[in-house]
Amino acid sequence: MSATIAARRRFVLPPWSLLGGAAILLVLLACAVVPEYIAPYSPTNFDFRSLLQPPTLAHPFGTDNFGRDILSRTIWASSVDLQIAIFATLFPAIFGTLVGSVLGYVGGWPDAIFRRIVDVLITIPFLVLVIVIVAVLGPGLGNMYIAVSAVNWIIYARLMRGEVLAQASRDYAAAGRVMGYGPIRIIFRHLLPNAVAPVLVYWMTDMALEILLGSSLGYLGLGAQPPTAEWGVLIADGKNFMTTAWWMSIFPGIAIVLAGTGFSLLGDGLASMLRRGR
Amino acid sequence: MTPLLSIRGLSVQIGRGTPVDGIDLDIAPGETLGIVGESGSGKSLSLRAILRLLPPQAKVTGTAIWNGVDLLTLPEPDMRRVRGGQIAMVFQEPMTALNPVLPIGLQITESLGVHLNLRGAAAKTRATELLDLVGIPDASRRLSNYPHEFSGGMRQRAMIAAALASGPKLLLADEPTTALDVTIQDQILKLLLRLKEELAMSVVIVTHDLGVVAGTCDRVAVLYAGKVMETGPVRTLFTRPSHAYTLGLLRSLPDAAHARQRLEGIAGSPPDPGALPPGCRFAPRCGFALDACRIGDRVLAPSAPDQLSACIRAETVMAA
Amino acid sequence: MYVLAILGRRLGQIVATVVLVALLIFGLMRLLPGDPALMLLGDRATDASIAQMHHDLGLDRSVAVQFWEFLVHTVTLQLGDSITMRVPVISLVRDGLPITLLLTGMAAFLALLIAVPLAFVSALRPGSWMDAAIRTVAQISLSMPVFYIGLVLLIVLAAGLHWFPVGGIGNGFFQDLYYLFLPALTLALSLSAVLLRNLRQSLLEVLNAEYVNFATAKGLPRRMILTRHVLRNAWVSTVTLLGLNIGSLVGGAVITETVFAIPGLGRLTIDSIFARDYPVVQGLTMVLAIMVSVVFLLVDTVQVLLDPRMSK
Amino acid sequence: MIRLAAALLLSTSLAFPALAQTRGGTLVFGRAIESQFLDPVHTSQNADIWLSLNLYDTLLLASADGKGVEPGLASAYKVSDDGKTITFTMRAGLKFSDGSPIELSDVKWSLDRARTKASGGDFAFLLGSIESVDTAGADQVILHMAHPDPVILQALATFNSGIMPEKLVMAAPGATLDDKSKAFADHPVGSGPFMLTSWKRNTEMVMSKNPYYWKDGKDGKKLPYLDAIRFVIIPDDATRILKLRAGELDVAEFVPYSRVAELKADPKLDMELYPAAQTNYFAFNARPTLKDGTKNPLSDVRVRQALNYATDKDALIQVVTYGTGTAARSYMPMSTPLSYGPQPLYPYDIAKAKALLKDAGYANGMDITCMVLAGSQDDAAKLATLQQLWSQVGVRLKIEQLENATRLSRYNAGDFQMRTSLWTNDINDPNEITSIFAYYATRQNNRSGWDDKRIDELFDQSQAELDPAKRAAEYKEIQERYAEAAPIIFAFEVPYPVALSKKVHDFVQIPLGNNIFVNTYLDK
Repeated sequence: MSATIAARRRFVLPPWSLLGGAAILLVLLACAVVPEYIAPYSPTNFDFRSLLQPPTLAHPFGTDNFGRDILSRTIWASSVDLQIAIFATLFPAIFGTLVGSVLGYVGGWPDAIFRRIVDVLITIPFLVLVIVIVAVLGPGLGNMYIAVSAVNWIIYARLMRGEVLAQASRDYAAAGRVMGYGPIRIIFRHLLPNAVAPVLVYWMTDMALEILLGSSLGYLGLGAQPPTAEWGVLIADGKNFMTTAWWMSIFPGIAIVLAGTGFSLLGDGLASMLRRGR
Repeated sequence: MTPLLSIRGLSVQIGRGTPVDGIDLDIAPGETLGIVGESGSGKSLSLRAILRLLPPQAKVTGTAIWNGVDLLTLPEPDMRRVRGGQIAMVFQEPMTALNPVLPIGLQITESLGVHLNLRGAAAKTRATELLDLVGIPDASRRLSNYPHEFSGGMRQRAMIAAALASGPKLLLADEPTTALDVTIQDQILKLLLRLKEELAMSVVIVTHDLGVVAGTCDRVAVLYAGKVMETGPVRTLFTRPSHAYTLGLLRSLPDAAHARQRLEGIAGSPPDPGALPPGCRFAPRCGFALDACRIGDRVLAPSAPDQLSACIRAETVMAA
Repeated sequence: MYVLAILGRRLGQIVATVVLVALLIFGLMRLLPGDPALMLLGDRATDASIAQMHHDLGLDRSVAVQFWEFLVHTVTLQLGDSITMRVPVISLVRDGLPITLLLTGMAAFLALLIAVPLAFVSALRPGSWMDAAIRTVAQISLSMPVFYIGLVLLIVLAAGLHWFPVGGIGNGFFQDLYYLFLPALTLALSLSAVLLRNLRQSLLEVLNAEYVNFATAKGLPRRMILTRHVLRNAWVSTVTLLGLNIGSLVGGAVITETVFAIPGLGRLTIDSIFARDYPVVQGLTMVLAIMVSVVFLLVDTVQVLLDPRMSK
Repeated sequence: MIRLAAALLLSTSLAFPALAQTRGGTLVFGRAIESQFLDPVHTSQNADIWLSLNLYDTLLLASADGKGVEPGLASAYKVSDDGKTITFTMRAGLKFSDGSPIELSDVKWSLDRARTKASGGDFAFLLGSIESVDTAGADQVILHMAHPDPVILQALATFNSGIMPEKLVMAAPGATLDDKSKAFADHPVGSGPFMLTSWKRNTEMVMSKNPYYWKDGKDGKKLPYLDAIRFVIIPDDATRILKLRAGELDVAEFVPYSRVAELKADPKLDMELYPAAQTNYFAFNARPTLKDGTKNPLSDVRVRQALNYATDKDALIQVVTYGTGTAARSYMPMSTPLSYGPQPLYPYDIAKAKALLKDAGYANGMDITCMVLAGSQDDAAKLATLQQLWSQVGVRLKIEQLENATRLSRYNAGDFQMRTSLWTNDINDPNEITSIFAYYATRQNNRSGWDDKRIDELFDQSQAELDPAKRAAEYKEIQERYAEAAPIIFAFEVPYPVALSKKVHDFVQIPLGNNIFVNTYLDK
């Protein structure tokens, strides 16, 4: 009976969260792909006649301390931030998922080695490790992707390994083995598709988390480099002006919240759809 | 004789659907009533609606008169005294119905504390007696065990002990044996019957297992798509069903009234509670259906002494 | 003695992990371009002064020798001396560790304090406006960079309303609690949003669980059901999540400590990475790794206490 | 209404300033960076240098205008006619902050240690002309010079000549002098107006009044006026300013230029821009080829001059310093003695720049890569401005963002084409900056690889030139030649932006950066 109620609720919700999330992300994607058609001004050109202007019709989000239009910078930043969201998570998600599903199925010494690696990497504070790696490679977004990828695949692998372990004990995996399928076929045709839902959901959350990480690195001077507009860097730029020019940091902040909301709505929606599908 | 519990027009509405739609039932003192139906017929929902265990999204209407008061409108504190104290309930899956992180003993004594004001050593003694009563050996030691340390049958016994701790007058059993092995099912059913006698209770057993009904119940109500199709004494109803649906159920069994197996023999599937057919809800699947079956409301009408049916073709069915 | 055996094995694992962490960090630090001598001498560096400084710091020795020294230091838990501050690393740890522990501990506590009641309100009335409001606020605090939350809190609560001091730490434990409240809150906000999301989900599951129905059917008062049956079960996943987030909490402390001018280990670690102060970075990451490992151990213990099934 | 009353109160207090210095109180000073090591001889970071004089007094003190010296621990000094002997008369009854007397042997030991290459650290060269230190009688310290040194008096007023207690240093635990110095510097005892009473690293450092300090205040009692100074470390600029405005700090250093105007408008604060011996420039690599083997157009003086002409200093000053800076007139800050600069160098002139580039064969422009400090907003602003300016003469400026340690390594290895830079004098004399910027032997002229034999010669001469006029002429020629060769982009000078609560008086940061608290007092 409670199953009936749950089913009804699922039936109502997914379209909302999924559509809402997709709508937000589509708007951001548009900004990211063709900023030059959307942004009214150049994101980098100085304008000494309009320094630190509060929001007006000409500059709806105001201008910064170099007279750059915040709206245009926020729009241009979306392409950088969506890039961060995708490039910082793509490799970890794919590689981690593959490694996790293989390890979950194979077990044995590869799994033991993996668990040791996990132990080591999760005991070093994530940010510290990323900073060291970025410092080794040099500041900038490209190297941030590498640093995050080097560490973050662990989380996906862990998630996936757990799911596959749970799935592998189920009947259909045993049935597959009885029918003489090879392990690769069992892993990729049977286990992976069934276990991938939580990974997808986490992926969405992770995208938002990486945007934030980018901004933290920006704060420490290791993230996107000025004059590149990136939401986190825009907020950091505005930090000295919070009491005198609030618009410098508020609007990029709203953009981050929106993107985060978009991703998590999409994640929620995907989760309930996948749950329904199972 | 005044019924112990008298249910009239019980409906449960969830969203746009009405999975329970105007059920009338009476439970007499000392009686064992069986409620049967396919999954989704609303039998579990009805049972939970009586104790108001449904989540807030579920709108419950109708009356359920117990000791002269309507359980469905009773203030929450009074309702709490009824639950467990006067009307107890056991569930299908003991593994999920017992809290996995609390010891068995605590799950029995907490109810003793609330209803009988028994605490500490006294509650413990009583809990040991209860575990003894439901046939768990070495009861006093077992109190500190956790559910995962019990076998399936023992868990069900423990749940029954927890439910009956405060001496209720009515036990609602929601598919109490479905999750168990066949051999254990018998033991649990026997236990329920014994307890019913010893504690002088009435029992309502919800099940989709006709065998269980045949073996334990005095009376039976057949539910389909949220409505009562037919009620009557077990013996007469099983030998001479007066509703096409009941007949279908019985015919679907290789050896009716004896074999225990799921009801799968009727072609088609029950209607979506959100899109019910007009007329008799069974009509789309019914071999006896006439055009008249597809219009109008159905009411229960006597089809034999003590037997009520909602089938306009009751006589034809009884003759079949 | 089953417990002791497990504990022993776990301690062994922690030691192994910490040694591996030390090796990894040693390797990474040697890969870092840059030279602590130049950092010390800055723009006034001349070839002669650089050579002298290399000699003084022992950096003119081979990596193998330095590695051996580092191994000896590690095994004897002598963390060596800071290159830039010329004091033993252990004394820096002694000063900074209590602060970071207090900060992260308070943050974890505050995060629970915020997340648990709100998750209840949210989960008990899913879909209500309260639920929507709580989830929106959680989403916002989850999407805000830590330094921004910190500055907003500083501007509003400290500089504006004067409820709190603007950064720094106090004198003695109780004053520290007061000084660390805002930074802990800063850290707690985003963590509490993570916990809230998770706890709300598990509460929804638990509230729909059959044992809650059974407990209700037994006639237990609502409050007893919530505290004894619901919360306890929802705790398990929350504690796990909290444990997994300790690492990121320490990471967040890096930023928070900078914004709030708190002399904890987080800020020191970052400063030392930038200054190429190898001994400090190595020592601090080891200490942080030990700290995080101990938290994991605690989490495992609490899990077993909360959920007897885990002891298997 | 309340605000009006406050404004009235304030204006009255402005009209009748407190006449007398008040004694007592603790000054809370918000610092951006932490000190690292408090041995004056081994000090090389600004954060250490700038506080050193408060702990360790020197024989002579720099005069307020920075151009001369006045008596310090020595009440008088006499330079012999040949410039090879300098005799100091020490004040009577001098004591270290622990109450023990400052012996002549302490002075000799401190100066000997500071001037010796092995023990004297990075600034031993300042005292390199001293041959030996002698004492005589009860109060005479005599310096015998290897050669006459025009800068020696200034050098003796510099932090690394601080007088330390020999016995206490030698009594500190440790096998070598370096180890002893480490141990001593953790709990130093000195001769300055303040003494270190507690130091929690990365948190705060407390200096309290040295009760044995020799100098008298305006009220006739011993200085300093303050009971103590609490230095609090607050790395984040925004937080430091918030803390000042909340009244938790009395002084905040390193106010970002972007906030100077805002703080100037705050009636509760004094926003000071102390003149600084500090200059912003862009360093070139002038070698014919770069590390990667490619040809370097910056080796051509015409290109360097062209880039200087193509740089609009006023725009840079506006963008980076919000108008607080001034255009550079020499490679050295104008507060440096003997600096020469009748007008700002290389006024903005696109036509000249284009002509020079065409002359050099770069009419079609070129690519130049500049290293900048990752995360520095100032550097980002500088480079964004240069990019826009230089694009008008066809120069494509590429930005290479590096973290500080990497940047320094690359720079010292000569593996760069151009970088952002900032220089602060440590001594009131042109010789330090000149030896770094223009004298090849020290470090290839600021790692540029550019060399001018004539400048080297002039510098060598000036190092022993006792005639002030001749020395001035030598430095004038050096500066003219340097300006002509343009191994750097001459950009701008900046002041030290320090914000103080109105109740703080007579704090000063001298052009060399030293924070001087000896005369500071607080309104009650």
